[in-house]
Amino acid sequence: MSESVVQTRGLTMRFGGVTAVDAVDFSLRRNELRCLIGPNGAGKSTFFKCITGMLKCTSGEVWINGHETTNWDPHQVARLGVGIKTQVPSVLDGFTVRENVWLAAHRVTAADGVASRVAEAMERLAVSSLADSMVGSLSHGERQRVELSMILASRPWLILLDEPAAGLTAAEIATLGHIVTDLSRDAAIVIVEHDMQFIRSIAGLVTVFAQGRILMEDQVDKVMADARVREVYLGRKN
Amino acid sequence: MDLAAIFAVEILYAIASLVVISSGLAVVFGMMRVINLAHGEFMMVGGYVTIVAVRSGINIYIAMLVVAPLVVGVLGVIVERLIIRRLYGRLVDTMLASWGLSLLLIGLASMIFGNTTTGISPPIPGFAIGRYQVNGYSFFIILAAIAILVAMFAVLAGTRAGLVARGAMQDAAMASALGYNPERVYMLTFFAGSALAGLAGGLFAPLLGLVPTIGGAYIAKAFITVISGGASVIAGLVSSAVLFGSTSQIFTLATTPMVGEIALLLIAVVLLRLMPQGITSRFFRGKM
Amino acid sequence: MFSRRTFLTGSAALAGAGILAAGAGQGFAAGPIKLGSILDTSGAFDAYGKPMDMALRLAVDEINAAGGLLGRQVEIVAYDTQSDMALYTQYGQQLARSDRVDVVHGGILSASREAIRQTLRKSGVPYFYNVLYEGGVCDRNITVVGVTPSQQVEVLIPAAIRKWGKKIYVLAADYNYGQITARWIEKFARDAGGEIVQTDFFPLDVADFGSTIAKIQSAAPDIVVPALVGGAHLSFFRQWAAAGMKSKIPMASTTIGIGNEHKVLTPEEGDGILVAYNYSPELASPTNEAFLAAWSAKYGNTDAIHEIAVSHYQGIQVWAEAVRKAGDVAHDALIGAVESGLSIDGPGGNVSIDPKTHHAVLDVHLMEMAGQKLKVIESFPQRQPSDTQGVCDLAANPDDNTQYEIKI
Amino acid sequence: MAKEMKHAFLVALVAAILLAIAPALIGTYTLTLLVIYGILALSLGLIWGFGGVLCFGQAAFFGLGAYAYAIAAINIGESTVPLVLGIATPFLFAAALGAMMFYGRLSDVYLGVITLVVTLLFFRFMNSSAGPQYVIGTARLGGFNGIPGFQTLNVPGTPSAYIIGDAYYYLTASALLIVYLLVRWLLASPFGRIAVAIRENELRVELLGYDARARKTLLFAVGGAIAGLAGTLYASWAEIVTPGLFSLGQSAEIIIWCIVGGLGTLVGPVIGAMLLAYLKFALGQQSVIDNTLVLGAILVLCVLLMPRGVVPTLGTVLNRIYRRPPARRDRPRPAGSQTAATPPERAHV
Repeated sequence: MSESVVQTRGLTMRFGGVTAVDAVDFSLRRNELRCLIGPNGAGKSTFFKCITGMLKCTSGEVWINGHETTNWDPHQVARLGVGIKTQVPSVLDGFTVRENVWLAAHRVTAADGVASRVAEAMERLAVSSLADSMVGSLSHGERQRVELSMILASRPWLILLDEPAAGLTAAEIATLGHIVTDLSRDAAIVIVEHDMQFIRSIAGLVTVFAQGRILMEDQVDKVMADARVREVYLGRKN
Repeated sequence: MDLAAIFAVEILYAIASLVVISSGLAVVFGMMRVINLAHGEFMMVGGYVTIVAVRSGINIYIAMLVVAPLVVGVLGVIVERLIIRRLYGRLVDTMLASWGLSLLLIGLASMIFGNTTTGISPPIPGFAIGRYQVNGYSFFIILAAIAILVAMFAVLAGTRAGLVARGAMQDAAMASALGYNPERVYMLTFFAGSALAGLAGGLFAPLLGLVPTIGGAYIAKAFITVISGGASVIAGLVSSAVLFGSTSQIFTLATTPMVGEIALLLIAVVLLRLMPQGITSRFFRGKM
Repeated sequence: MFSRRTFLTGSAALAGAGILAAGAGQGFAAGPIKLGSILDTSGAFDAYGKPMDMALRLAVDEINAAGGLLGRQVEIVAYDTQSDMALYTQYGQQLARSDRVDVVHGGILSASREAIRQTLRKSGVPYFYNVLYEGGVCDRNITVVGVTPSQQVEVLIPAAIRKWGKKIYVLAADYNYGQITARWIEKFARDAGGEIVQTDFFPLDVADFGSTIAKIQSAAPDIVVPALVGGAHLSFFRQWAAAGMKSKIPMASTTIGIGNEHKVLTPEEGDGILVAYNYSPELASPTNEAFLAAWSAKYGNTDAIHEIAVSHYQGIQVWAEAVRKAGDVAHDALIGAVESGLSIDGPGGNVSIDPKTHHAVLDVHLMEMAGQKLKVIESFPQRQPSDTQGVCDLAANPDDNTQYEIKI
Repeated sequence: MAKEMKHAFLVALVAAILLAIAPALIGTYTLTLLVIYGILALSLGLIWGFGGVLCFGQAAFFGLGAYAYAIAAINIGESTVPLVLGIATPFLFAAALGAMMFYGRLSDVYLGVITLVVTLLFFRFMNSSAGPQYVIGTARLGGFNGIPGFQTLNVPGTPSAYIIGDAYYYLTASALLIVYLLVRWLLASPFGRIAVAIRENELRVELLGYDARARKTLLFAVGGAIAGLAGTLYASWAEIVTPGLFSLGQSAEIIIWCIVGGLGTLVGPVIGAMLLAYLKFALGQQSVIDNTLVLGAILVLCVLLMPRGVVPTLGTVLNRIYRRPPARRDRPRPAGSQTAATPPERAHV
């Protein structure tokens, strides 16, 4: 228990008559890398939003690092040291890359350390060369990296990523794999993802969602070999 | 007992007048997500059209019920073609442009009619309920409100045109793929909304008198009623008109018209704070 | 017709709201005397203001045709305040500080008078307020040539009570005129043995009186007394008639007719309402006949004439008389003349100024609206402004600067 | 940051020179009003253009400042405390109103309606407060009459030393410059940058751990305080406060100034206010064409043809003439058009 940095108990989210997340108990250990997978509508993104505070759950509890964060607002969750990346890249199009990363670094760093923190975060995500470009003018993959660099600059110990590989080219996905592995040295990471290739590349423990519940939890290879998973997920997808 | 009856008539009248004032705005907002801040001035134009028509010898009912809606409807089409069409999807810009239009119309009316109160006498005599007298025209407004609601419901639910309109509003691409021209649908909807504003202006001209700036008194009420009602055109209009009309009138009867108006505004603030998407977002989801 | 600002004499070629105009004024003895006018000639109160403006032109034309005052022509510098109270202070300051006029005539609503009274007092520009009002203003800089409650309400309300009964329902405009007049109505009603069952106040933009008419019926008074003001309030009389109330409860009003409402309403809507004013075009006197003829000659017909147009006309005559008597337009000399027992013969009869209050002593007539006319029933000659006389003595307290309000 | 402030000081210097020579062309009495309107426009320009909050009720803060000043001036006499109250009252009220709206997650149209309704509430209340029972200290609210005859601004500590005429003009002009510089400084500070970021993408800023609601509330309150300062200066200029200060027409004009002048700039709304207020004044001098009509036409044309406003458009044109690449950063959009511009039935026209 003490090792759990994210834990949900009976987390449930209903929209009108539809139960998107149904009494989910979930637990994540410190520095763990975990993937959440499942077919469309399985509830994994809703689950993700309940943890980050972007949605207020109907019932159940969310605990992050010993705080009950049920129904907290996103900024409160973030203030615990959680870096969050939304499904659609959420960046500030009217700002330059440097300004975007500055925003992230400013909150967690003393004034004199901000510049070096920003430079370091941009360097690690290879966006330094774009530092003074407007984010609105960048490609999708570059914007994804800017967002990750913002997350890095806020120096989180827990990172929640919603479909980071969506819309990326194969080469970009490969890079993303390296980045995630790199990030996972300092932080626990939860990734909601569709792309099985990508999940394979980063390995780790996989939680499978289906119809709002957790279907199973295991190593990636075992999950992919499981008949039930094939039925609800791979069977339909491929 | 008779007293209760005339108070009931007054409350019904307050609700009905909100329906009449707001219906045009509700159609345009509900169907097109356009807030026409010149709505009050469209009513003002309707009022002047009625008075001018009556003074030039046209029967007052024809002037109110036919001439005013037609003239203002045509004005609406011109406005839609020239201004609104260019701003679809830009809610705030449409509000600002129509606000400019409202100032323009006020200025125009002041230049033509002078900044003076004019009026005509109501065409219906009062009658007695027991010992008490009631303004016959109040009943006329109540009937008109019912007729407007029935007509709106019939058109939207019961006719092909209404169905196409609702379809085009939900998904313009789909509608045009099916062979309907969304531009024409918008134009006709705006015509309908403007004609309703003209009708409302005509209906109130004999009761309240007219000045070029009278639209301001209408638009605030209509705006609050429609926005508080929320997305669904008829259910939203009726529910907020009932809520606002009855509370403000009860407060008015118990105290003064000012307290009534302040009560209306306070309720609107509380309501929007609790239900930021309007009444129908909570209770009538997905209905018309 | 649409002008925001009109210069009434052709010679007044001032450009740009007095921005460029400076210096001219008292210093140039040979130049014209500048009369500042500040009236709502558009907006909700234009029914009052336009005829007042016409009366002003007529009065000044007559003065100039007779050779002016002290050998100088009178020039009008006029502003239209568009029924916007905020514009009064603005234009009032402009008249006093940029245009440097010798006198200001104008202000219609009591709100507008109070907006400019202090500015003109500070600037030392004599101010003539020539409108029926609620009484009580005590200020040496102002001269009031209009009817006050003790002249009007004290005649009207007892007459109504004698005629119809004791229970009175008051509807008053919600600003200083209505608030104070309502209290005078209550006082004079009590003095005459009557009783106020209810008083309702209405902001000036209220136009829907349906609920009020229902409430009046539930209170079942013998008389309704509307002290309503402006274009929007006119709807009350239409709605009252439309509800069929005309034949049920009679009305006595302190304001209807002042803006020629009896000519805007139909006879069915207006007939039988009891009022009391200083003037009716029906008055038979040589002065009134001459006035009507002069008005007709200038404007074609006499339709626009109303109570406060005439009192404005009389106010200008009073001022002109004061100038003649003082032999000077300067502030102190003029006020001195005002306090010397001025008197003129106006269309509404003899008007003299009470030196202690700067208020007018004048005739008041009890009248009834009939066939869009004001029919005189009974006349009350030379009534004193006793409401103000009871609280104000400028001879004893020349520095007084208050509007006294009646306490009940 | 230093560069931005250098730019701001340059603008302020140019403005100071212009304001100093303006009395040669227009009387200071009129100029004072134009400057006060400039300050008022700046307040909405800040919260709308940089905070993304379209407030239909900026007139409420303007009127509240004016009334707070007038009421306090009647009770106190000396004008220093009333001046402070004229700024503090709308600041606190805007903070409360902002908290109510932003913590309720109201946005767009609904925010517009609430601010509009609150303005109407003030208007209605003030308009019906003529009775003797509406008194604050010794100050009667006066209803439709408003409150005349209060102490106008004086040299602090010397109630008899009124600041009037030219001196008052230079006082308001300095106030405008100081407010401009303070707002520029605020926007260059981290608080200002984050405020602009919230306008750009509120969710992202929240996900970085900033409390967007608290920050929006504070910015809104600062806007209210600036509008209150304008109201206070107005009260002292006009020597009367009336319910008309709370009218929808007043709110409308402030919005028009910002739209015409240019959102997302500070100079734009100020210029828009001064130009249009002068235009209105000049139109008021003639009788050929109604000035409401002209203002309406200007607003319609601006929305259709120049949605970014005069100043930014002029900037672009000048840039093109000098063949310099556009150097402006954070080109802002009117708040509503980015957040509210995605109705489900977005038309294909």
